[in-house]
Amino acid sequence: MSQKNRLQSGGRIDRSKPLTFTYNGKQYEGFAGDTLASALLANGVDLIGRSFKYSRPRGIVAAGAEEPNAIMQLGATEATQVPNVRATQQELFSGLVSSATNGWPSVENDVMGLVGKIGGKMMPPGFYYKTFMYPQSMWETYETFIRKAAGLGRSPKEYDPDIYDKVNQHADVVVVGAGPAGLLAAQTAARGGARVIIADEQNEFGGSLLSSKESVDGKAAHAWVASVVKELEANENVIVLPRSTVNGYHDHNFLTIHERLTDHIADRAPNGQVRQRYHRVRAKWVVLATGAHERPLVYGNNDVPGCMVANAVSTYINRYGVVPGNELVLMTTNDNAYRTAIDWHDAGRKVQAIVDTRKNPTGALVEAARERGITVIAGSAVIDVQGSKRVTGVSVAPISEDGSKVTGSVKKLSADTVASSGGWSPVIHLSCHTGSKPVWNEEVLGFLPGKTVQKQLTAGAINGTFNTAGALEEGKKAGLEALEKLGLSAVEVAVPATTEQKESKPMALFHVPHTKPTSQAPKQFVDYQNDVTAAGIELACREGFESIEHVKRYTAMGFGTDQGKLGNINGMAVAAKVLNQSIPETGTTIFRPNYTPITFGAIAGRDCKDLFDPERYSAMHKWHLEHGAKFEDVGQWKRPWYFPKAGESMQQALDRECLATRESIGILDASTLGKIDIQGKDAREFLGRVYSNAWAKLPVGKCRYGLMLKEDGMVFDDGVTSCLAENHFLMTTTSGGAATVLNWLEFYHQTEWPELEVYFTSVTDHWATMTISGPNSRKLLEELTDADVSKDSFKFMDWKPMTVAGVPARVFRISFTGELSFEINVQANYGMHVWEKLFEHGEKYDLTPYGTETMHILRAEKGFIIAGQDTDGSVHPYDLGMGWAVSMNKPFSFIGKRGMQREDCVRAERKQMVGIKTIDPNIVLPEGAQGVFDPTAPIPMPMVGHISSSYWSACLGRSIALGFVKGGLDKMGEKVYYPLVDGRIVEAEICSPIFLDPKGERQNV
Amino acid sequence: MQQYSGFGLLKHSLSHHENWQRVWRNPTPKKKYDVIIVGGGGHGLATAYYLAKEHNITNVAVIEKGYLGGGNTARNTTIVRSNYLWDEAGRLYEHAMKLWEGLSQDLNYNVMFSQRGCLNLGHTLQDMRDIERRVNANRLNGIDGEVLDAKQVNEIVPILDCSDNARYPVMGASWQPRAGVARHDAVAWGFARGADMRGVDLIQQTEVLDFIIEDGTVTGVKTDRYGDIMADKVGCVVAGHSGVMAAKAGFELPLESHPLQALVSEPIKPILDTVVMSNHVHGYASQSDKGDLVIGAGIDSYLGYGQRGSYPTIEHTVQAIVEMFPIFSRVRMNRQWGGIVDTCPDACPIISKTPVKNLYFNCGWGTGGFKATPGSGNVFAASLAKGEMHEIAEPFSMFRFHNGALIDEHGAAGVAH
Amino acid sequence: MFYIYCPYCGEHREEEEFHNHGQAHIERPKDPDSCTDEEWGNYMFFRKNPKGLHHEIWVHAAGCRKFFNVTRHTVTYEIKEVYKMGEQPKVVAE
Amino acid sequence: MSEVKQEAATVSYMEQLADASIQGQSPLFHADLATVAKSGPKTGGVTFKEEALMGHITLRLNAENADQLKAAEKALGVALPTQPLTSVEKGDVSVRWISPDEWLVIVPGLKTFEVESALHNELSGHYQVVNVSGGWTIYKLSGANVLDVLKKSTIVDVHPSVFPVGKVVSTAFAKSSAIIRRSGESEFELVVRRSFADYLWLWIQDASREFGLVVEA
Repeated sequence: MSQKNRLQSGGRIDRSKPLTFTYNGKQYEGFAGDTLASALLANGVDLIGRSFKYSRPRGIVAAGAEEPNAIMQLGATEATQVPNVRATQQELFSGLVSSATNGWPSVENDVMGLVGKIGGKMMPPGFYYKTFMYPQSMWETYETFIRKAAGLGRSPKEYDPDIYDKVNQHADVVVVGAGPAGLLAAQTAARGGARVIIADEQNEFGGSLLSSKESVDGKAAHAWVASVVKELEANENVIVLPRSTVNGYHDHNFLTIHERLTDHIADRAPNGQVRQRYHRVRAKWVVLATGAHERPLVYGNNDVPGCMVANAVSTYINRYGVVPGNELVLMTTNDNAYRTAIDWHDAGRKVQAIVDTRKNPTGALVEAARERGITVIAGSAVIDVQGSKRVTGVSVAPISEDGSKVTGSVKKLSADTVASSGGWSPVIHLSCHTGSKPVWNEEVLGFLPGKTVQKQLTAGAINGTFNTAGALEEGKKAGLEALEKLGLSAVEVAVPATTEQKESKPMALFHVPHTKPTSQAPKQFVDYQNDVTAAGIELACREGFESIEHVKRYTAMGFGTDQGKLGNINGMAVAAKVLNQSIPETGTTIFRPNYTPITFGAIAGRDCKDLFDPERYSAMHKWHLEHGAKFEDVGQWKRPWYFPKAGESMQQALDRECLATRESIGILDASTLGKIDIQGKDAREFLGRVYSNAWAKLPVGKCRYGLMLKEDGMVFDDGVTSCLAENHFLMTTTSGGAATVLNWLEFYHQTEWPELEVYFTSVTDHWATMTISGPNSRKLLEELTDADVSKDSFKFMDWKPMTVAGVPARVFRISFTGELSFEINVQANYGMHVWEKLFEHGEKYDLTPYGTETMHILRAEKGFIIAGQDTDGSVHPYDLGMGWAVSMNKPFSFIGKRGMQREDCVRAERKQMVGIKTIDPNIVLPEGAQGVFDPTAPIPMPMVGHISSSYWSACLGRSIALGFVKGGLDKMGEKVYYPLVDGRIVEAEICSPIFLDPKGERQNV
Repeated sequence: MQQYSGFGLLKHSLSHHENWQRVWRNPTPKKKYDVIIVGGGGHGLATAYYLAKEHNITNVAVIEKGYLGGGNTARNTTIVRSNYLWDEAGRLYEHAMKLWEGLSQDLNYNVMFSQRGCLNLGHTLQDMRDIERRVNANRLNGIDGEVLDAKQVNEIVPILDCSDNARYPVMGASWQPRAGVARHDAVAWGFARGADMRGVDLIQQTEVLDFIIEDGTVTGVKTDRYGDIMADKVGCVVAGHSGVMAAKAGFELPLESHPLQALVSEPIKPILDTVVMSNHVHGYASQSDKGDLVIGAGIDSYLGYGQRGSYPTIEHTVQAIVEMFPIFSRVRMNRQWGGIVDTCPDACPIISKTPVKNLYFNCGWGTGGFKATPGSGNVFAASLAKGEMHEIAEPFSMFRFHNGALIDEHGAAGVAH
Repeated sequence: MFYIYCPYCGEHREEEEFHNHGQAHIERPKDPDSCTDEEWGNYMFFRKNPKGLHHEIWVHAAGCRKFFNVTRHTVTYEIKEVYKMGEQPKVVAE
Repeated sequence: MSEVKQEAATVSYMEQLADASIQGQSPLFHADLATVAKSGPKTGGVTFKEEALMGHITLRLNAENADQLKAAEKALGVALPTQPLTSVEKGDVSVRWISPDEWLVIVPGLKTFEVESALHNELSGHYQVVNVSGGWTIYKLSGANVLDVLKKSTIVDVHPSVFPVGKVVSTAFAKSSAIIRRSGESEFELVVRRSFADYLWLWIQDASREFGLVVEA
């Protein structure tokens, strides 16, 4: 098909590079340099979607980020689908596949459109809230239908084949926007020696100059742009980022930039390249040169395809060589938009009329139009348009000088395109992100950036300086100011000369009056994407939604993917008119990030899949992998959970591991335990303050278990600490708690007790730790060391330096299983060597590796707690029956002492940890089961405490559990019941938590 | 009084919707009220509504410094659930849940409460223990809940990555079928309309500058627009600003106000029919009736009244979402925002008398505020009406931070061994 | 994201390297055992929570691991000063 | 010098190296870098090398105590860098400033105990010396694109104007941490924790992919 709207020459497209693409299954052709929108317009495609609520036919309205309608589904394959792509920002590439996101069965013949026409009348803003309530039971059905209409595009159903990337940047000056102001700011700052980043959302730098017919510095505007870009690119201190949207401006001058590296090449990044890159930028100074968006006017049926923003029409003509229609009517409140009619005329197509809302338009541009024979209808407005899938004509009527009403008879003109301009809204979004409130400016007729605490400068149209000469001047000024603030010396930059005509005063008009009241006039759209009309806003105000935030929320204005870039100010103007107040009295608009939507994948960057979170490994990890370990996530650690042999179930493996340990010998990789080297003459005193028990008299060579409490008295960590020398201790913590504990110690030392002479250094990673446990463990150790590890010379809770398998080691005779145990610590580089030697020698004892699950079972048989499993931040040592680990008469009031004496902590009937034996020994209670004394009580049934640990004990041939019971320590032998999720009620008996070897004889051999 | 119905809509459409009545009046305040509620968010409006409806106390003013429902009500991720661990919290949130279930009809205002169920995922053994513990407690407390394994989870949410390849594979979940989401703004508006209909004065754009306190008893408030307004009782329901208001009344609260951020995707066709929450991976998502994926981010670590937080918090959340739902990698995030949440050390609210007589505070909801709205208002209203704390509110006294009777809903910390 | 000056490293670093530790200048009571429940509860939990200037503790967790004080505005998030442990703020609310 | 001896007795330290017949395994041992180096590309934008099995000693003392500084200098043969974020290198000893009262001393693996002992022998008063050799390893990154890889991985500014040769920072690196030192114009050393070594190796491979990664053994 021919590109019927394409001009023979002109524009920045490359006619020698035709590209084919498909839209709604049909093939079209465009050129390199096109956007999807310009290519569709070139091909005369009017209809690009259906509106969200009323399913009205919609066409392309704008040419950039502000486009509300042309929201497409992109993607040639399932995995490369991208929903909601703005056609005006999508560069055309060969093979691009696109489709409209709404309309069933097709966007041309949409059934919902009928519903919208009939039902639309019944769908004013807030209609949801007023209906679908009765009967209550029907809501789910109603909602199913409401939900069917939800959404624009669709998510892919397959995984993204592309990768995304992130990069951290630091800059002296970040310039946002590469229009005339931004370019000159960047040039000035860069010449002054600053590190500069300049980013622009478009594929080419130049901003407004790309579609401008002006000359700059005596040459075509784009030629001047090219010369500046060349200079910037050549400067190694400048990072030039096209196709890069600064989407967020955060605290302390932190910006996020979304760079699209391959979106313009194909829908899948070629050759494994990065599809999009995210820049996280810390800027010393920021220059916002973000330009302005033209505001369309609000008039009847202003959403019929063919109704466009004036400047967008010029952009399509001048930049893309596309005239999007044949007969134009331009409606404007200002001189600036006259260019559009002139461009249209000069492209050889017909301008029916310029409808100027002002009584007496004068000025160079007005004259230029008149010179071309274009009719200017002054003091009038297009009050509505005719047509459904394309404009066929317009109604023009004279309006009062204040723009409030129609004052004369309506005249019809034929036209297929209506361009409108209500002036320009500065793009202040980024400035708002940091919490700065914008300020209305009566002269600019727009909001300007407000007071800010950021190191922010602004230049160009964002300040309401809409002419190129002014923008260039402000750009230079911003560049110089940044240099000065940075302490760099000023440079001479000449502001290039421009050719521009002076413009006369624009009129403040937003909402065009109609002969009928707004509520009865044809729909006048304010926010296209969410189908928000002027009548809807008036209704909201009438109903009492008077704050602009209420209006927005009630009507959904500004909540689309364009976030109200075109509509918000018009909506405020409509509300202001109804409420009889000024726009600033009505409120401000607060924009939030993102400026335009950003792919989730880009925000996630490489921190996904394998790199989502680090996996921490011990020195013996490879062995575990090779021996079939199943792993458990403990914090970031991958710990062996159990070691199944071929054909074994988990329970069978656990039974085997447990029995082997109790009967012969098992081995655990305990390297993940947190380890802190503590030195200093006050180390002992410090330990006494942070542990609940006493440390003053622990002799060198001995180890002791300690409970660590928070100030409220609740247990938060535990572990064994050993006295290595008089002023030297090695503290162990839980694997998950290592960092927290070190931080805890440092916090108290640095902020409370800096006078104590003590240093802490983490040695968690330095030592590989392996625990051999079981009756044969001494024999095994003896084979590998010359040291005397006999019962009498190496007692329970002793530690000794010795050589194990040829490696210097510290061996601790401590036990978490209740068996004779030795915890061997060697410098981690030797971990694997010693581990393998132990297996070499341990084979004859059937040395069995076990993981965390068997460790849990073995310790539970002994009633030892696991902090974090048997504690939850609400139990103190006495609740755990561990009063023996509290020394109330230490001279210093240790952390947690005062806390556990509070009224609620000393009351009777607190939940206390006990052992739980099911009456039927074969039932293993689920961990988390809730106990009750009276299982026949009605719901809500009073609960007395939960099961925190529960296992099948192969050694005891029955189930065992640890759990909490109200007043449990005084209820030994009493019954407690566990009503389970499956309906069973399990009867159990309260018992001592020590199920095995209560006297501790097994570890004392 | 104007009843809302489908028929009404039809009728009004014939008159071009020109005759709809105001949803609420814009009254000038009286000199004195029986009760002043400071704060016109969801909880404050619900309090006023129930004072009028259930206790026949209609000489009530709600004083709001901005617009109704403009604080956290306007900024949350709209999740409603009641599957809390401890008896006290479970009772409170389930009380709210029961009210949610008839709320649209009670208010004659469709708050679009959608009981599409909520999954709380477990990714570690300790997660699963906690889930089992919580669900067991819920069921015995009369709160619906199930423990699901990974396969069952995947059946409910096929787009969730439940494979073993995940960094933290999904091991299972708790499932509360009655949980869901609601249209947050409508909740505030519905309560406001209901309160206004019953005679409550809703005073917007009016800031309470100070409390008037005589001999340790509050007798009214000072406002910026209307001067002093007197009251027999004052209920302060100002969420993030509770610490500021408490300072005016001369006491401190066990609170810190932190930024809590959230974000939405662009609207996409329905693909996620339930609420999915993962504490471990730190991602929370549901899909609104408009098609947006509504995603909750974490609380920032620092004090902040700026209604914005730090960017890495958003990044971590989005990483989690992509980890849980890899198909969303190419979907785009539309907008992010922040609220100010007043967080208590035990992650439970304060509904309480204060050191000042007749001054009551309802605050400290942290991330749990929205889901409690009707329940919170209901028990707070009862407490204000009777001058004694409602039995469900009783355990949530601020003085629990003195005697130690905390209700720790942080749940068990990660396994440590 | 904040940009915080570490008084020990002597340069600004990104917030990601730091952890916040809440209100500064809360001294642990010298004699906890003689505190009432109320006094102890106040020490543990009750906070100023100001809207405005806040003196707070941060730790350079990924850097030098030192704790220090920051005076920060809780609305604008401006950092007004940074000072070491044991020192007093110069910028205070009027 | 009886006082010195008395101090030394209050802490416990020992030679932790086994005899030479037992080969230690560095944290990246399992990655078999020698084979990777042999089979992998020989040119690329980034070069990676693990400086394995070095001796790492954490030294804590009071930088305002001139006696301690002098003692440390005597033991190490080089004065401690007391300026924040700086390092010194002399012969086979390098010292990184970590904190106002903390330094990381790196020496050849076999010298660890000797240096550790020397520190204990020279120092007195309140100090800490800890052998942490098993807990750390060193990744050397160099090449034309080394800054590009670092910018993907760390949030500190690595621009030469603010990160000159010799500067040291402890910081976040990807989702782990590293002590980064610029050892040459386009050469950096990362001291990383053992348990995170594999993750960081994965990360660096990924971040370098677009530039081409050369592995040296």
